[in-house]
Amino acid sequence: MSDTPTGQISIDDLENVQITIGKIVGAIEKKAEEEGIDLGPTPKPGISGLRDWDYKILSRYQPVYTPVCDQCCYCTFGKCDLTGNKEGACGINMEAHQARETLLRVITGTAAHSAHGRHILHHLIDKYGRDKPIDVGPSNLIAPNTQAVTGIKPETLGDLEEVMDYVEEQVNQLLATIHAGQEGAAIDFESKILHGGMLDHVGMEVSDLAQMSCLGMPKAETDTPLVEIGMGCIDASKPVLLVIGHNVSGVTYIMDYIHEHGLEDKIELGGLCCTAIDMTRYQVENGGEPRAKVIGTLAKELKMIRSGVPDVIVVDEQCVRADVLDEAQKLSIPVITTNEKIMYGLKNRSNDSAADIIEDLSSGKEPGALILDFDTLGEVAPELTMKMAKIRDEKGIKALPSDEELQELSAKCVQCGACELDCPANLPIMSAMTAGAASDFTQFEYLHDLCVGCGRCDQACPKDLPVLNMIEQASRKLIGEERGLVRAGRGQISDPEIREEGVNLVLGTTPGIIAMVGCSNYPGGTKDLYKVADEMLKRNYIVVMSGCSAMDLGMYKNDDGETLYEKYPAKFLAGNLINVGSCVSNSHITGTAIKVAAIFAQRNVSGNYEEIADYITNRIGAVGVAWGAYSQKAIAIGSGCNRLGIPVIVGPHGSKYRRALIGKPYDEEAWKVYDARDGSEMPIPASPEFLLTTAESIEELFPMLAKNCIRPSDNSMGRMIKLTHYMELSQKYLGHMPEDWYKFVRTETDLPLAKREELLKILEKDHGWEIDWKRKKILSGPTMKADVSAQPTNVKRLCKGEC
Amino acid sequence: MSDTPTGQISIDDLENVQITIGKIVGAIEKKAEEEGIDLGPTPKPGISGLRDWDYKILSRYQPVYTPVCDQCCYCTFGKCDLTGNKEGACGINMEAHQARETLLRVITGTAAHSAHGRHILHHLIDKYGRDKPIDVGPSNLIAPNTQAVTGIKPETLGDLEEVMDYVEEQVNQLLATIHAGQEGAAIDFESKILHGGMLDHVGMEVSDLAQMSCLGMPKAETDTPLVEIGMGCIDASKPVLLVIGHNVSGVTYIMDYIHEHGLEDKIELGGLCCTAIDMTRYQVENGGEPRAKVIGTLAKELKMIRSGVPDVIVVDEQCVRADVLDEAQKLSIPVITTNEKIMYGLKNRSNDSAADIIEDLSSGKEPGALILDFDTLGEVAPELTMKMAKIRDEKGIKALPSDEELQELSAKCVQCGACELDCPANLPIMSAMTAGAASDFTQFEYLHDLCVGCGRCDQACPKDLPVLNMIEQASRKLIGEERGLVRAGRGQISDPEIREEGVNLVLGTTPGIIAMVGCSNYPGGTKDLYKVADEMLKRNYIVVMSGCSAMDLGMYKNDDGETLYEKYPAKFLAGNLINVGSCVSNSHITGTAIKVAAIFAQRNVSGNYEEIADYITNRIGAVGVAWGAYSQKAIAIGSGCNRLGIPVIVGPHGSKYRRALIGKPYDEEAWKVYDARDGSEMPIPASPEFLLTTAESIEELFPMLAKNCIRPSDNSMGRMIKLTHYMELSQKYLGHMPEDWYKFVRTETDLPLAKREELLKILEKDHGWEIDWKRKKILSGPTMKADVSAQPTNVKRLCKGEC
Amino acid sequence: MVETTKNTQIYTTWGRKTAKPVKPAVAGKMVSKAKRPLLVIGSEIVGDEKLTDRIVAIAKKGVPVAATGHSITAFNGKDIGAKYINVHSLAHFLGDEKWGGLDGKGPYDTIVFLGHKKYYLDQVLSGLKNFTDLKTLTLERHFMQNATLSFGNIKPEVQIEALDEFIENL
Amino acid sequence: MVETTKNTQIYTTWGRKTAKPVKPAVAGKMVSKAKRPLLVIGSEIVGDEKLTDRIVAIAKKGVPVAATGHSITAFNGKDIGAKYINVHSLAHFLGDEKWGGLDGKGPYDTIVFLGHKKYYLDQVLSGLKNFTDLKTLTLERHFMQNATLSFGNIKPEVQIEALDEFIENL
Repeated sequence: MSDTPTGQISIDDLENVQITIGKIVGAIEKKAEEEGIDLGPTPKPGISGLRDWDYKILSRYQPVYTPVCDQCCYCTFGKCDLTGNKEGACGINMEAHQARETLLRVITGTAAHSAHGRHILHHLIDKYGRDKPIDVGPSNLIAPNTQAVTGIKPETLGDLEEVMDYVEEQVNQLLATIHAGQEGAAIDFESKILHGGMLDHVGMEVSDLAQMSCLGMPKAETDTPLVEIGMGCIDASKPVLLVIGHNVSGVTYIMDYIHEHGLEDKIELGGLCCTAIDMTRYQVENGGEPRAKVIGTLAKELKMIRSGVPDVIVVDEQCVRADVLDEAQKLSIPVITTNEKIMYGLKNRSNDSAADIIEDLSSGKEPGALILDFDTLGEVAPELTMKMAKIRDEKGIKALPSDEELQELSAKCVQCGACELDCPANLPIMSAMTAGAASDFTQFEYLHDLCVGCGRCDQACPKDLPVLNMIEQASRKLIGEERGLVRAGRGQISDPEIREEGVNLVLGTTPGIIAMVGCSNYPGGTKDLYKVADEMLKRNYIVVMSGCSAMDLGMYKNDDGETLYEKYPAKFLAGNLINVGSCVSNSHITGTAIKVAAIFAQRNVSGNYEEIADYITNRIGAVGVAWGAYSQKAIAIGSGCNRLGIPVIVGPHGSKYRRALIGKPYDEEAWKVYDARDGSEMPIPASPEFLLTTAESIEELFPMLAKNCIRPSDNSMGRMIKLTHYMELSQKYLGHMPEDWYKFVRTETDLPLAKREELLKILEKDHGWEIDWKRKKILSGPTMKADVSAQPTNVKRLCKGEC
Repeated sequence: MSDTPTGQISIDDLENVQITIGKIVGAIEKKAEEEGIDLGPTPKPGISGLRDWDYKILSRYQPVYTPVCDQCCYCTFGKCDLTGNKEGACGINMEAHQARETLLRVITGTAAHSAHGRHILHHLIDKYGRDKPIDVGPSNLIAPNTQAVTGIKPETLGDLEEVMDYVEEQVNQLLATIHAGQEGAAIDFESKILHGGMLDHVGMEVSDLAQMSCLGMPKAETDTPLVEIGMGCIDASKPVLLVIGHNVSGVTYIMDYIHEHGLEDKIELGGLCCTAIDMTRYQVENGGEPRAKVIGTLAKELKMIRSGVPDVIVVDEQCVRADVLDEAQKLSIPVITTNEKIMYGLKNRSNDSAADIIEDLSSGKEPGALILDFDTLGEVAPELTMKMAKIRDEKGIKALPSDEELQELSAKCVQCGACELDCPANLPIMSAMTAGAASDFTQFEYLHDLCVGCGRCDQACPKDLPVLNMIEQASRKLIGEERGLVRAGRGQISDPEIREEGVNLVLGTTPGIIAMVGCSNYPGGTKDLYKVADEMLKRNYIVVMSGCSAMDLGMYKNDDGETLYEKYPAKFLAGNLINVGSCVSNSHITGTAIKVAAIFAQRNVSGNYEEIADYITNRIGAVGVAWGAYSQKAIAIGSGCNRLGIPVIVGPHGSKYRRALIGKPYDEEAWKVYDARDGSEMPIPASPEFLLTTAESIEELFPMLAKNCIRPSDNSMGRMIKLTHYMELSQKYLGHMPEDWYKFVRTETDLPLAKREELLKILEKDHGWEIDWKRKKILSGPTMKADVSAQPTNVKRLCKGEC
Repeated sequence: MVETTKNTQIYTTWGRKTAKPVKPAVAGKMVSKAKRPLLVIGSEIVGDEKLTDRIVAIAKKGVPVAATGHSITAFNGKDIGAKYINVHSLAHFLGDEKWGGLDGKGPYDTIVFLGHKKYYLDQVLSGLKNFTDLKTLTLERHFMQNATLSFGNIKPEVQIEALDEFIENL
Repeated sequence: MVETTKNTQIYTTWGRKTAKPVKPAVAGKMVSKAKRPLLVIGSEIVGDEKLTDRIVAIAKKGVPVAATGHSITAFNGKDIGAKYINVHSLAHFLGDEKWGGLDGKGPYDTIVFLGHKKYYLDQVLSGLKNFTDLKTLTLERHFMQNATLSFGNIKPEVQIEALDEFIENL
């Protein structure tokens, strides 16, 4: 713990202390000047700081609102029915209210990440001190999001506090605008959404920088270890300690205790959600061995608890089911809460002895405990697990129904349909019941992978049938086989990697980055992720994974018994598969894009967000996919990508985010930029067509991915590659040539070589283009020119002669 | 602007600079030690810091949930139907979700206040520097909420930044818990609600401390000027500049410009909502003259704009109708937005010249402008107003329908009832239409005061009848007569005042403080406020006003033509009427209670929230009334009062806050405290019966107010006074003796002298109490003893022998 | 038979569980079969003699009356044993099995509402709907979707007729 | 006449504006009277021959087909001129008077939906309901409350019958 004196302090006492007075107005500018950093125009932007940029992108990509509710219930004048864009009692109309609702969801996500960041930062500063250097591996640009947004170049943990202060101040400003009688224009709520999204990436970055620096996590390593994943990899014969959540800080004490007391072989430590990911990053840098197994995502939480296998459950924060305590109690599993965000009404035992806590929980006197003291937690969790395993074994805790019971239960179904109506995916439960009544459980088994494990079917059933347990029992063989491998999160992409690959990305010869992020609310089961990643990797895209998606991807194997993590290398190169890490590691994906602009293109990064975003918008063919996005964090992450011009596709459930940003390819005026060389206007391809949209199925997704990696900066080789994938994927998954392929053709060299003649014929015949058949050259037709030296920009002030 | 160097700075450059390193762990403790301050156990508490206290009050006052919606739509698994306390896809049940919804509303209010505070603090530090001393008048305890919560005793503006940092960090932590998969227990969401409410009072206090210190506002003055109020006091023959909102910072520049350019008589400057209140506080300390008129509350916004009277509208933040721009545009009134929270999609003209802006707005080229530069704003607003007055006059802008048109419009009504269904108060509009069709407009006139001016009737009408305009036209005589007086806000109650009145409050001889706060969503018109205040003032209660309530109270006069502000003195003494100021001045009401504990009772205040709250809970008979509470700020304020044990009553619309805290007087176990002298348990009266509840009408409210001022510390004189008012008010407004009056009787001396014999008879006859008729003494019956030296406390550790 | 079930238009929804429109005779029979009904009266009846008369008639048939707000002022001298209680408190206590009721005789099973502000009663009923198993019946002029059973939106004169029919069937 | 209007149970509400249950014949006549109808098909029909046949039949009667998701794969070789479009984009464009439609012939007035994921279509319809004046009709097996007109909750075999009747009335 730091021990610097405070209050009115004598200068003599403070030798060699570095004092940062970050709050003083103009301080960042002065510091930057002294350090020789060229500071951009918007360090620490307020709500209006990047509004002009937002208006630019919002004029191309219009908000599309699909309300989840037609009413507003914020204040006591209401509820107000806003159907048909009517105004409520405060004068707000449906459009503005929907934008406000989206803003609320976005800042909720931002707060989740940054509050996590603040918590772990407090904790690590307590433990390692404010002067602990930030270490992210071989990079100079160690905090790209932070630096681009705030202008601060953090070097120590202490430097991150000012960054968090900024994020918190801005989140508070945004939350204030949710209040009745604040912003009235949808467009300005939209700008605030983008602001909130941007802040999210700063908050995430701070979180991951802090933990990477202190917890021995891999630092831009390309050969991080492979970690066991899946419900099937848990050895239920051992005492099982299950941890759930997103914030690894307390869990590291448990891991240390297990390690220091040589209990590795005696206890099975498994994790759900991002805490699991970060457990597998803990102390594995430079070849360390993972000390825990990953069970899976939120979708496995209820299934794992209901299996009865865990002997103790420890939860921290975020994406933890609200009914963990209730569910665990039914199976005599004590629950320990370890974070102020989730306390479940349990007694605060932080100041009690481990022995007392263990006694009260193992005797069943208390169903669980709140332990905010991590030393105590470190001891209680594993010791209690070993004790509970015996007790629960002796008690003969029975979790799932037997097959006979399954048949009997099925027969009780009255086919009312309530379960199917309430099921988020409207899964065919009734027919599984019918088959089950005839002892055919295959239809229950079929539901297992499609089911997101939410348990609403149980809640809905008027006959109180334990639907989820029935599915799980019928699927126990499948579940037993759920054993895969996931690559431990590697953290950032390093500066040297950017230098190597940047050019290919900007010119398009690496066809694009597909970032598969987010949660487990999949429309068609987890395997879709595998299919998407495999297809795109085969096609030489860089596939970047994080969080829940990174986990689920590791659950499947090809015919050779290999997971994709084994099949593909893990460098930042075309055709490589990368796992950056947990939810907060998503900041490294945007960080990578910022790095390309800063390192490869040598754009100034500090406080220069607009220019960086403009660069990325026009030059980096990256598409985010949050196929199972369920959470407010996912929409926050997506909105942060959007402000940088990175398009994001969510699955069909994502329509319930109630707002998308979609352009109109038929509106030619919208698809123009300036050429920074002379400020002239130039038409650009209508790609990305959207900043945030949904796709219905992965078959639809594939061509969308390829098409929306197209960028104005593509050279002919790059455009040809991208176009080839677009046409091939469209053929393969939709069975047809895309209607708009020709709109991306600037010159004959943009056309795939093998098909060039055939395509030229189509251009002539269907689109009236003039072709010089002798030279196989296009004479007229394209609206765009191919000019690699053009410098596309949306920002007039960045053009030569401006400013 | 401060100009201290930063980065790695040389000590030599920093002579005489005071460096505060507030962030270092343990810093507050060290500083306190150095300053000889006795620091309590919870400086800057985190979410769990005061959880034990919360659990204590929540065990007596249970959350009562009345959902506004049975569904949850936070994440993409949903929407989930939670009817009947079912669990949603994340496992949350209805109870916990309703608590979460309440938390969200509370922190939205907290954010609105504290974001306002941060904005004005930035602005004032920019202008006056970090070292500007905080000046609140003749008090040592200048920031009671801040000090009780954070342990910080701020002395300068700069000191307030650390306080804001803390509030923002905590709000962000709380917002994080709104995310899916965080807290699962309703009780812990409840504790978080109280935490959020507490933070609100700190945020408000910072806001008001900063502006009071810099803007020449009255500092605990008792003779602040009376200010004109009402739509009728605006001279429409002059150019009219209307300002709307809550944050006076930009408006002061307008006032200065008008003042410096001698335009006071040429321009009519009127304000709506709390900006108006703070305008009347600006530079009026020590006898300064108010420079603006108050028009009224949010309920007058649409009416005022629709009247067509304003020539220019300037808005800042909070409680500003979202349709101001649309409405103003219809009547050629330019709108200037001046705060990032509300920008209405207008062009940012902050860097343009005043002349250019005036030209574009007066020519109608732009409907308005965003001006964040206050110097420019100061010039543009008044100059544009004068220009627009002429232009609009020449154009002959017509706002309201004529009487003939009113009749014609009325005749078009098809009596479908849509307006009445959508009207927040279900007002009888249809019959007014019927009468109006026969040229009888009295029923429209009758609606005027009942109508909250929300305009939903207009939105609902299938015939597009301008219902609100029709009401307004019919009521123009009434509106013209709306001219009253409101006392300019005085700021805090000073320490000397507390010393004088504290004893009467604690012993009950001053029967209580009635704090009438909040907004204008009244169930039965504005006059109810007048009736309540007058009745309670006559009975010697201290009535404290703030914000919108303070305004509306000034609109009515007694038979002598006096407003209550004229009728009653304004000291902090029994029977006095005080206006503390605007919305953020509400912190002075809780501040007063804290001061009683700290100054009168000499309890340590710094970081000692629980003990202070415990003191207030058991000893200070204060009741908050937010009769027209509509906003998230109001519920935040209320929750902050609740954590201090101060009960709050809201009007019937307040049931839409969806959660109350109500005790069970019949559950005897709940009404016990410890006697701190020996730790023994003692029964207490069931008062306050609730911490947050609703009343249906002011007739019901009156006895509730009197009863819920009863406290365990009342001496016999105090109890007798309180009981007298309870019985009299019950008789007067409900026509009966309250059933439970006898439960508050501990001894015959608690009984009103005049009725003592009669009441003793009832006690004997109806309740079986033993009476010694010779001595007129109660021998047995009461469950409580009267013992003035008892020290009631809810906190075991505060008892002798504990700790 | 008075038609009270037709117009069930609402201005906003709470969710999918919505009151069943009921006819006065059915409502009356239901209440007469209840073990422990309670009639809860709101302040909107104050000054309305017609409504007050009907309430007195219902009370005289043995249904205990809780008078919320200041509705008690309408029953002075009417000798129906109405007791004042705050409606928000009442709703809280109704969900508590340990509450002895207004008369100490134990919990209620069927709660009948009349004379309330619509928006206020909406909330009271929302709490009862979600957190208790009580049957709730509203005899208001508005369709109260959060009740178990409710009249539709009806005119004042229809409401009086309906109440008379309700009383006949008690 | 196939009964498609009875079971309109919903699992959650959007607000007070709710689809009118419609019978197939009425729906068919409405579409046949529309100036510019558009049939929007979702991926759920892929692999369902019975549904696909009906869609082809509708298309052959002159209703243009937008194929969303990967539903276009069901129409390869069927020569109905179906065009792929993303349904979220489509809904955005439908609200734009300047959009020329899939064929450049101008905006549509009546949008018919079939073969979509329920929860996804709920959202698409919510956008159209709130921000356009378009008539929307759903021929799904679920009651789609955000449409203008919708079938109720019906069984697969009833849906096929209903579609046949719908086609007859085109």
